[in-house]
Amino acid sequence: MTNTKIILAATATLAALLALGPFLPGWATFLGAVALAKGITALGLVVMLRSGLLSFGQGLFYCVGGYGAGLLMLWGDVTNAVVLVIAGGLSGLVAGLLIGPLLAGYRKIFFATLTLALSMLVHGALTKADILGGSDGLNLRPPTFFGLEQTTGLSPVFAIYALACVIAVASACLLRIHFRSVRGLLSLGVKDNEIRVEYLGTSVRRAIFENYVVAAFLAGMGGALNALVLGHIDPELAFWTTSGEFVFVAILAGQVSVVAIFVASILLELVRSFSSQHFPNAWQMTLGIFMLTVILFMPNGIGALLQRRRGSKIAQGEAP
Amino acid sequence: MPITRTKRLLSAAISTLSLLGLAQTACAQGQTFKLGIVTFTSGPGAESFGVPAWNSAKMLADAFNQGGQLPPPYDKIGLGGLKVEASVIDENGGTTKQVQELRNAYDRDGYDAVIGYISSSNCLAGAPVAEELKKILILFDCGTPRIFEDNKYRYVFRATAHATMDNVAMARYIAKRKLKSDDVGGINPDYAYGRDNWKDFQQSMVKLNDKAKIKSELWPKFGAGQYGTEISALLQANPQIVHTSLWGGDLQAFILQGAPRNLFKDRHVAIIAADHVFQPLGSRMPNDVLVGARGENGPFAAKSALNDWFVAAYEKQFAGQVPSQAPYRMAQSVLALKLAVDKAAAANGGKKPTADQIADALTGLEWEAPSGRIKMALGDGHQAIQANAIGLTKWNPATKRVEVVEVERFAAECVNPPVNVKSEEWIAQGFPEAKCN
Amino acid sequence: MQLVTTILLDGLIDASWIFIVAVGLTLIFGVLNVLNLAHGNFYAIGAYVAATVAGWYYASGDNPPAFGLVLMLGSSMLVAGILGPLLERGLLRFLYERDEVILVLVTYALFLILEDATKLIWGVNPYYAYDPYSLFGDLKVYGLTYVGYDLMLIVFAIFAGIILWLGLNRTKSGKLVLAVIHDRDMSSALGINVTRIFVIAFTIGVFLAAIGGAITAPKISVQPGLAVTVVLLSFAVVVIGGLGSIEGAAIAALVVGLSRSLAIHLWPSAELFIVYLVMALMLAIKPQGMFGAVQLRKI
Amino acid sequence: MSAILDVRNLRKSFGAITAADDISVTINAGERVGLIGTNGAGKTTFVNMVTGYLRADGGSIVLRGADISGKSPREIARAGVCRSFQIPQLFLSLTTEENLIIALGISSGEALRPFAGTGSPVLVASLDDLLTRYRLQEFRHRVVSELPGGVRKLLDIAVSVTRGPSLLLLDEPTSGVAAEQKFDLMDIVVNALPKDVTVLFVEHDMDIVSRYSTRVLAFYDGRIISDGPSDVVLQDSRVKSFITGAPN
Repeated sequence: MTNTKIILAATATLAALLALGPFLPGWATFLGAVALAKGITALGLVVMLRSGLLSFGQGLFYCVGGYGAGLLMLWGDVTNAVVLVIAGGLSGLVAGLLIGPLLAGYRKIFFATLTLALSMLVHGALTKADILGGSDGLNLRPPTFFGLEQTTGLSPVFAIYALACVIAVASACLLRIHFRSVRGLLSLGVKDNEIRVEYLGTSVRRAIFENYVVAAFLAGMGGALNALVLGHIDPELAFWTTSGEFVFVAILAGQVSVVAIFVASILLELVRSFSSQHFPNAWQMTLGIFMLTVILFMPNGIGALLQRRRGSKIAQGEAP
Repeated sequence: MPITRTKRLLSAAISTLSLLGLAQTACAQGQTFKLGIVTFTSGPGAESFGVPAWNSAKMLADAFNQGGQLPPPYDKIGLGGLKVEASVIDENGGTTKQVQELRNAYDRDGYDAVIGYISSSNCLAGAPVAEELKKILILFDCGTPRIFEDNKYRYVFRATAHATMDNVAMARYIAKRKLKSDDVGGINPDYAYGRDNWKDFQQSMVKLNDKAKIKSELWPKFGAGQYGTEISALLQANPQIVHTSLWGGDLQAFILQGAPRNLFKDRHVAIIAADHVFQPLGSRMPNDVLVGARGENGPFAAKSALNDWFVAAYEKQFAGQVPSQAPYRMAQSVLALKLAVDKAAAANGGKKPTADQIADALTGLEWEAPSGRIKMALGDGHQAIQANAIGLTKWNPATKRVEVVEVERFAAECVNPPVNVKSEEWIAQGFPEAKCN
Repeated sequence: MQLVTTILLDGLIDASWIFIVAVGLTLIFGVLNVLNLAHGNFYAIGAYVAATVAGWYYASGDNPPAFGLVLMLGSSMLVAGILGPLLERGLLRFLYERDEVILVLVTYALFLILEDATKLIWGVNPYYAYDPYSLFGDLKVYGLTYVGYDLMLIVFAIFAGIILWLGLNRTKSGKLVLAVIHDRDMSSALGINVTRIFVIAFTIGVFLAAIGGAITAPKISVQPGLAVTVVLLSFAVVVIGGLGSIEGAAIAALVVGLSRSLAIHLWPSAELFIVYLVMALMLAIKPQGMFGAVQLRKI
Repeated sequence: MSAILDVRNLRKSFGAITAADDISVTINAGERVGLIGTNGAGKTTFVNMVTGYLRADGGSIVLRGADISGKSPREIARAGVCRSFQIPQLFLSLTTEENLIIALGISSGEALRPFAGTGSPVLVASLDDLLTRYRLQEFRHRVVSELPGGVRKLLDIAVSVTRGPSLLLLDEPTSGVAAEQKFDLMDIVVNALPKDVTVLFVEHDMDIVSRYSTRVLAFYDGRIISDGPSDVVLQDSRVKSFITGAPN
């Protein structure tokens, strides 16, 4: 599948999603926006997964992105949603640049554990920060969309849903192209054999660092989207349970395709909201059982971590 | 990945969503009044507040549906003549989940009104959603005054007073009873609720006793459960007053660990929200502890037909459990809604009133609750104020209950800020326009 | 002098509790390389079981109070002894060949399930076991009253630590456990039955968590929400002490306990943060923790 | 003849074992040097030190006048020294083609550009060239973990020459390859290499050594006990008694 085809498919998908929006009930639009925001973050996890690393602390960047966008709105009086989301992404990116060098040296469970530790640090710091509303967090104002919300009376939730769609499809499309690039293959190589990569004359740490920063940027945008559609930011965004969800989405989706990430993310949100509707006293249990079932009985969902892959991706033009 | 797969995955997602979309429209309008109750049914808030609050709501809903159970004006059947369908939503899971749940409740499950939120962050996050969707939301427990002091809402109400009065009343009691209070200490959970309470109390104390100084401030983590070191620190600082807004399991652990170390001897520990641990702790609750119940709730409730009914019915239905502040605050909120919907329905020719009609009826409402007469006085008639009471604990071996003695009652206007004054400033300025009896 | 003694004593009591609660997590981490997010739930279950038993036992006032404590510990151990192997054999073992991080996710799912499971079994109303708390009387140190039970915790923790140390260093299976902690692949290459070690280690881990809950039960109100705080604290200890190091856990518990007590006595507003602060410093200075070995992928 | 690699007083010991005991040797450009010696004699340690996998305890390694001692494998690879491994170091979950694409991408710099596709003419050309020269065409789309040992050896070497090294070190290229295929493999490798590439290869099979090397270094106990043309070295009595075990 050539890049042109990918871009066409992406455009079609985007059109479909946007066209679908107006027919969705408000709650579903909101759910969609949140799911996409989380999906964008999980997409970043997949970027890292391809080099063999899974972060259990992606909530850190999700949170940094949310606060970055939120504070820019409250203190900087910037209301344009697009600007805010990009700002969120950039704050995530900066955080990634700062932490990346430390973590690029770690692998496997140690990487996961340290990422988790760092995100809990941020959570603790924010809970103490009275100026940022402490544990209660801060309410945001509704963002603007180049004045469209006045002229066309478009609802903020739908507008953010649309924005999320654009970012999700765009990043998915770019990553899809990246995954089949030489650099994309290199990530898989890093996972397989770091010794060989180093002896070929390129830096494993650098490759991992780059992937980490990309993931941080995506998480930052995801967090910003979540903050805007929620209209509220609080330290919960950096709590380990938030990170756990991203991991779950990434695992549930595996690396079959970038689209699967978003389907998985939407699925998780649906399961959550319906389990708490139908089993208000056991919704956590339902969620947990759902996760276990997926992990145990859907190993293809986690093909990424089974490292068993057949045939040349390039020859068959199939997504790595 | 070939386009076809994209299409398949996509259509799968779309069809699920749109299907749900249809499902939602189906159950939107029935000739019942759908009431959503959001409260902790799991996690640390469940035992002391969440589940008792839900019990209270459920009990009242059933009573409304039978009709004629409660004394007037609450004896009319249902809500505005409509059968009440009350269901609970777990408040656990973070603000994103709560906002999703709230949108589901209004948008998908067609709830006509939602009463909820113990956690202030959920109150803050939920209010704008109700406003956006133009649906009734009544906040029943969260403490922060920020909601109506920083914003204006049309569809959001709080039928209970915010946390400021709990601390002002406590300080006033100490002053009025001339308790030794030159050395003041505090131990409060280190999150927004605890910090707000301490700020209010400490500033009130200083206003009411110019000799008062802070000997020690302790900030245990919410849910810590281990207070040995804090207790040592308090014993060492040896203040005459120890203020705390710990609650639920934390408060119980604090008392269980503090009592044997004589923390409650030769000083007054001032617990602003204490009544909910009376029954669980029983004789373990030390005597002569300064306690409040965030309103004239539980043991502080003045005798009235309504309160007698409420207590009797609650204890009967829930195996001898004594209703504490959470059930009272919930009842207060449910009754406000009941009255407003009845009024609005009457005005609407007996037909189901719209959210706007209910909102109008709620605005500035005055009503009788088990905890006395409540008034939507602040925030343009959206934020209730109520009287508060403080007393000392006394274990009664005969009734096997913790009772409150030497109770002082404070009128609502005495412990709540006047219209359009922020709590913080009101205290800082020394309680201007306070009307005390 | 009085202040110093108080700080040390409080810190020591705190550290003892933290050690008992956290060491199980370290052990499991070291052996199975699983960051067991459900650790706190086992603590909670231990507390519930102990409180339930205490409820029955002390209902009739004439039973000897001391035996009640033994009964509480025993029963919670028993439940852990069943639960541990059950979960390891019934669930975790199917996932060892998967990526380690999937196992973290599994324990996260377990956390969610057990949260509700405990609630469905015990409801939301509190359980108490306060009778043993007064078992060892109390004594005055520099005019401050301390509860004997808390001081016994120190003894208990040291005792538990020694048992654990001896068990690991002086018994055959203990040495095997250490071998697995040291080098998993090598051990299996040397023909050590690693899966058996996994069962043992996981069970002991659950065991310790449950005991932690049981000994804490007398001084708290056992009710929903116990798990989260404990898992976070233990997690911090594991990170500070070094991933999977028992000695590390002991030292880390001391460091955390003492720094907490220092903070509470001298800098109270830092209490919430102090553990994270120590963790951050540790990560900055020695990211692999005090006793952790650098675990870079070989290049 | 110009020296390409100049090693002076190289020392390395692992605890009690001395793997390199004051080794000094000069390799000239274009030479094809066989490294022989019993296991533990220090051949592989020598290769590992030259390629930066091990850091020498003392001494210097100079590549065309530039000191590379203590440099990382990456830097040394960039300096033009490439190696293959006794146990092939490949990307097992990827195909032959993908392995080579990564290698070529790194040397051409395309692996640093996020969206550079795998289809660029240059890449495809050199890919096909490699596949043909190393007889890997038929395995092009096979996942490496499924390839027979001999093919992996070839691929490992093919991957390691993508940088166009001036000095190539082959660590036991024919080990684990069936006896009758060893010569074919060496033929493929030798013919595929540009003539000007200097090659050092560690080898146990003396027929291979005598056929393919212009010069032989005999290692024993961390020292080079004999150095010279293959026929001379292989006839050396000490080499016979210590290494080849051939009768005097």
